[in-house]
This record gives sequence, C-alpha cells and structure tokens, in this order.
Amino acid sequence: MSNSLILAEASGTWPYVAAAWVVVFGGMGAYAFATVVRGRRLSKKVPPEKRRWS
Amino acid sequence: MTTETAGPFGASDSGPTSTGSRTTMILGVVTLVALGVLVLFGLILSPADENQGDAVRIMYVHVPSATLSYVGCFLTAIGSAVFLWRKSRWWDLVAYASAEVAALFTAFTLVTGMLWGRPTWGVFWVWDARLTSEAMLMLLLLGYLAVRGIAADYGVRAKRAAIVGLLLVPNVFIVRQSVQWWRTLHQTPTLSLSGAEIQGLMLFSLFTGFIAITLSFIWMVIHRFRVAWLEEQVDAEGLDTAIAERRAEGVVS
Amino acid sequence: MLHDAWLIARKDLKLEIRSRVALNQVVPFALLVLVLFAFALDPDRGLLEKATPGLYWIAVLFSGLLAMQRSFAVEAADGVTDALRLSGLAPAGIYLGKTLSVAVQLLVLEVLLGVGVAVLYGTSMTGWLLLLATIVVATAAISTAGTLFGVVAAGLRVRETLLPLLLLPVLAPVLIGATRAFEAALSGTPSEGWPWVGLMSVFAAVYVVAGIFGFGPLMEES
Amino acid sequence: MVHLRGAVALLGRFPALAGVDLDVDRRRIVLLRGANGAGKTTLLRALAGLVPISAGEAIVLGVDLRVDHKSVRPRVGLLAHGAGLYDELSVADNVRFWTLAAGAVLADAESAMARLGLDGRLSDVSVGRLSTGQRRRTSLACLIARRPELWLLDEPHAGLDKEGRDVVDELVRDAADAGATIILSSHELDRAIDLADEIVTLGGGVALDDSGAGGDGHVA
Repeated sequence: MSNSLILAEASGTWPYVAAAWVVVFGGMGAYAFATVVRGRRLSKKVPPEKRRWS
Repeated sequence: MTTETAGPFGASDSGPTSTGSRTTMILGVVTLVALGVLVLFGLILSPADENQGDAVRIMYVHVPSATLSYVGCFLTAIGSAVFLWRKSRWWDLVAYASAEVAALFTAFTLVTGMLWGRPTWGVFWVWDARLTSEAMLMLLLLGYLAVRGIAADYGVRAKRAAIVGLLLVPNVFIVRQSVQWWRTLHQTPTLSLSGAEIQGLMLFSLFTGFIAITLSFIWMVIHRFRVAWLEEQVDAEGLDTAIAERRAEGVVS
Repeated sequence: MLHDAWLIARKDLKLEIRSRVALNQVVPFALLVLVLFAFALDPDRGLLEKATPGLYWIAVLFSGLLAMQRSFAVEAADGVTDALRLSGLAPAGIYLGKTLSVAVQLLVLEVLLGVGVAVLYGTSMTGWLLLLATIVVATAAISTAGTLFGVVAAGLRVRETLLPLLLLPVLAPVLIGATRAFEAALSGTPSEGWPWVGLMSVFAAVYVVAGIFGFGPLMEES
Repeated sequence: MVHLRGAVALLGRFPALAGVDLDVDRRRIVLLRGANGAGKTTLLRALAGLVPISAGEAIVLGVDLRVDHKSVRPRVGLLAHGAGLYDELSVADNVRFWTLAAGAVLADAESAMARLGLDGRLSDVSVGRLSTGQRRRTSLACLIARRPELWLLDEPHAGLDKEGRDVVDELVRDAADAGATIILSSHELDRAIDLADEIVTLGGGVALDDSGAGGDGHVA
C-alpha cells in the first residue's frame, strides 16, 4: 500500500483526529444524557426516602 | 423541573426527581471544566508529533479510554466478588454500572484505535496485540451484559452475572497473555510514539486526558448506579400491595 | 465430593451411550465441518494443509459446544433440576462429574476428528508427546469452562444463544494455544508449543477452582 | 416437624404464599386443599427448601428455613408434577441413581422398585417410553428409596389407576406408622380425606380460617 504518502501529509490526519474526538465526546454526552433522562423518569416512581442521595 | 437543564452534564443539578445530588453536580461541573481544558491542550496548544503529525492528538483520548476500560472491568470483578461474599446488592449494582460504562469506553478505545490506525498504518485494523485484546474485552463485557439482561428473578440474574463478572479478571489476563504471545511471533507495530519520549505539552495533554476522562467515568458510573438502584426500587415497590391482592383472592374463592 | 462426581459422570456417560445422540448427531456434525472446510479452502493450493491445526480446533470447539448444550439439556428435563437440588449431591461433585463426562466425550470426538484430519487432509502426525499433552490440557480447559458457563446459561429461555456468546470469547486463548501448539508439533519445533500447554493448564486450573466454588450458588433458584 | 407463621414466598414478584400459618406434628398425614393457584404447589416446594421464604417464620424438621433452606433437602421427599427422571435411562438406572445420590444403598432401590411393581420386565425400559402412571410409580420408588422424614406429595393420585392409588395410600400409611410426616395435595378428595388426619384449605396464598390450621381440623 502506498499510504506512506498519507503519513507525510499532516493535514490529511485532521479528519481522523476530529472523528475520534467527536466519537468520544459525543458518546460520553449521549450516554450521560440517556442516563439522566432514564433517572428522571424512574425517580418520579420512587418516594424520596428511598433515594438516599437526594 | 425545567427541561432545558437536561443537557449532557448540566442535568446534574440536584432536583427532587433526578439521579443528581450536590456532590455529583460539583463533580459534573469539574468534569466539564476538565474536558474543556483537554480540548484546549489536546487540540490547540499541544504540538504535532514529528513522525505522526496531528494523528498523535488521538492518543489523548485513546489511551485514557483504554485504561479506564480495564479499570471498569476490574471494578466489575470487585463488585461481583463483594456481592458473592456479602450478598450486598449495593456492590452488585456497582458491578453492573461499571461494566456498562467499561463497555462504552472499550468501544471508544476500539473506534479511536481504528481511526488512529488508518493514518498511521494505512488500514483501520491490524491484528495488533493491544487492539485485539481490547476487542476480546469488548466481547467478554458484552457476554456479562447479556447475562445482566436476561429476564429472570433478581437473585438468579445477579448470582449468575456475579460469577461471570468475577471471571472477567482471569479471562482478561489470559486473553492478553495469549494474544501477546500470538502476535509477538510476527512483530507487528503497536500504537505508540515511534521511539520518541512523550514530553512537555504532549505529556501534559495526555495527563489532562487521564484526569478528564477519569472524572467522566466516575460521573457516569455514579449516575448509572443510581439509575440501576431506582430500577430495583421500582421493582420492589409493588410488593406490599401484591401480598394484599393475593390474600384477597382467597377470600373471594 | 469425588464419590458424587463419579456418580454423575457415570450417569451422564451411561445416558449418552444409551441415547446415542453424541454418536448419531455430534460426531457426524464434526466430520461435516471438516468436509465443509475442504470445500471452503481449496485443498490443492496448500491452504488446507497450513490451516489444519486451526480448523481442527474450530471443529472441536463447535461440536464440543453441541455436546455441552446437550449435557445441560438433559438436566433441564421436567423436575430433574429440583431433584438434583434435593438429592443431597455436593454441587462441586456435580460440577466435576459433568466436567468429566464432557471431557470424555470431547476426547472421543478429538480422536475421531484427528483420524478424519489425517485421512481427509493428509496430515502426517509428528511430535506425539506435544500433541497428546495439548489434547489433554485443551480438553480440560474446554470442559471446565464449558461446564461452568453451561450452568450459568442453564434453565434460561435464552440458553442456546447465551452459551456460545459467553463461552467462545473465553475459550479464545485455548483456541489460540491449542492451534499454536499443534502447529509447533507438526512443524517439528515442539519447544515453541510447551508454553501454550502451560497457559492452558493455568486456564483449566482457574476454571476448576471457579467451578467448585461457583456451581453451588449457580444451581439455586434457576 | 413443620411450623409456619405468616410465611411469605415469592415467585419472581408474585407472592405465591402470602403469609401461611401451618403446624404439623410428627406422624401426621395432612391434606392440602384449595383451588388451582391457591399456593399448594409453592407451599410444598417451600417446605422442601426449594423456594426461599422471604418473610415470617418457617421451621421444618427443626431447621429454620430463613437461615438455611438447604440442609432440609436431603431429608425430605418431594413428589412433584415433573417426574424428575432421565427419559433416556431405564427405570432401574433412574431409581438406582437417585438412591445412591441420596446416600442410600442399592438394596433400598431394589426393594423400592419391588414395592411399586417395577421389578421384572419394566425395569429395563427407558423412562421415556413409560406411561404416565408408570412414570409416577418410578418417581415414587425414587422417593421411598431415599427414606425421607417428611413426605411432600403434590397430587400423588393423579395419573394413576385404582390399583396404583391403593399402593400410594398404603405407602403413605406405612410411612406415617414408621414415623414419617406426610403433607399431600390432591384433587381426589374422597380418597384423600379418608387418608388424612387433618385438612388445611389454602386460598390466595394463605391458610383459610375454617381449615383450622393450628391442628384442630381433625377429620378422621
């Protein structure tokens, strides 16, 4: 493969860097969001004395 | 509660109907700041590597994700062990929450590893020892989560999951060892900086990455734990009424 | 405990001999896999010859999976699970007994597959000591882990799909190890194979201990 | 022998037993009665230590089930709906296996099979080929070979012909005379009421008042 060209060409790597960071930050954000939404929906069904952290 | 606070991290403000608390709100804010600092140093202030160019910036999220995927896996094994030993539901849920978050970080590690591999080696995947081990860790965690997802009584599910969770650690060691021996016969490249020491701003960026990603991990495990806790409570809620209804059946018949 | 293990193993093997399911279904399946590999990898180009150790162990693993599914399907019959719990047999003994019976079935399967490979793929056997040691240790590893995960999946509606998902990633090191050890033996460099035998022994030891202590809790309330 | 106060047992989230009171003395024969779904089967399984008691008091054969529900198991004999037999093994192999598993000797297996008419031609037949009644007899043979102190029989008369039912009744009476305690459920009320010393009626997961769960509901 002649991909050594890509190695030399620094600007060609930016899309990969951006994609990697978007995956990690986006993934964490989406997971956190989903968890918080689930938590809120469930919290309504549970009396406050059983939510020890509140 | 107003809905516009429900951003990814903003929702950690402690309301009466959320998994947030004062502590996690502070933790959430600190995490957000750390992630901001990570973006600043990782993407802007740190220099490009001499050999790898800007691709090195993937390292600042890849390496901490990989480390935390193993940390999560160990936490699951510890939680499982304490659950089996003390019958503690609290630890069982710790095991569950950390396994799920660990699976998320394993996915990050795999995706960022492939995105790093493409500009470095020219292909998304090579059978690199570390990447392969990480892929096997993903499969092991998916197995654990499959056991968590079975439709069965709490006791049955928790016990079986705990045995599988406890075995994660020996499995990870044996898998890593075998994959390493398997690959060293062929001398393939490993994702790392070629020879050069990581220094100065690059080292600091990596350090920032560890802090920010670790804080995110802790925040996620705590919230996932609380969701699992709430699920347990919702399930247990109806028991008193169920007993009353059950007795009423007998009076009618 | 050993008395109970012997009782269970004898019962399982007697049952297999009487029912002939292993002989009539699992063994033909294993040989079928060998033939399918030959179709997939053109036998004239030397690919088959190079891949023989890997194909052999893949065939063992998949047909062994059938034997393990069967080993627990037998105990899932109406009321048998309860009867086992009431029986007073030590759970560790049940675990060891089922492991032993699975191991014996695997050994028979491996011998037949070995003959199949020798005949169908024209493999010439060398390095007998390493081959034998690999077979013994790999069989121990597969049956100890398979029996433990078999009971994890037992009694669930999803057991047929859950067991491969749990077991195959865990057995990946055994597949690598057994394949490399066979390659080493067949290529006349046995010294490269012995570390793998050691690794698989550690694996088997871990699972024997986990099975002896874990089987009791797992048998409850399923 | 058996002492339950407010015993609750859950099947998943469903309280199959919702606070049962039951006292049974040694050598007694107790009939459990009640509609389908009243909790008879769960009660028998709970007494065998198979279903954990999650609230109330439960003492069986001197063992507190809430502390330890396993150690009573080898001492009870449960005849359940499921035969608990390996279809592919012969009658004799099945009875011998369960007898040895319970720590008894082979002679017990042989005499149990003879008692239930399973010696001779039937003993070599695979259990999968037996009729319902013959399977029931095989399960009973496994049970008596264990020599349990507490017999828990779930519908022992079901699927048996008249001769088989007579054998069951005879076995139960002999066992009570020999010092065992028997709790059985049956829909053959005429037959079972003659057999029983006491009757307990279950409904909605509790022992109903009119049944005299405290031991004053004597019939025979």
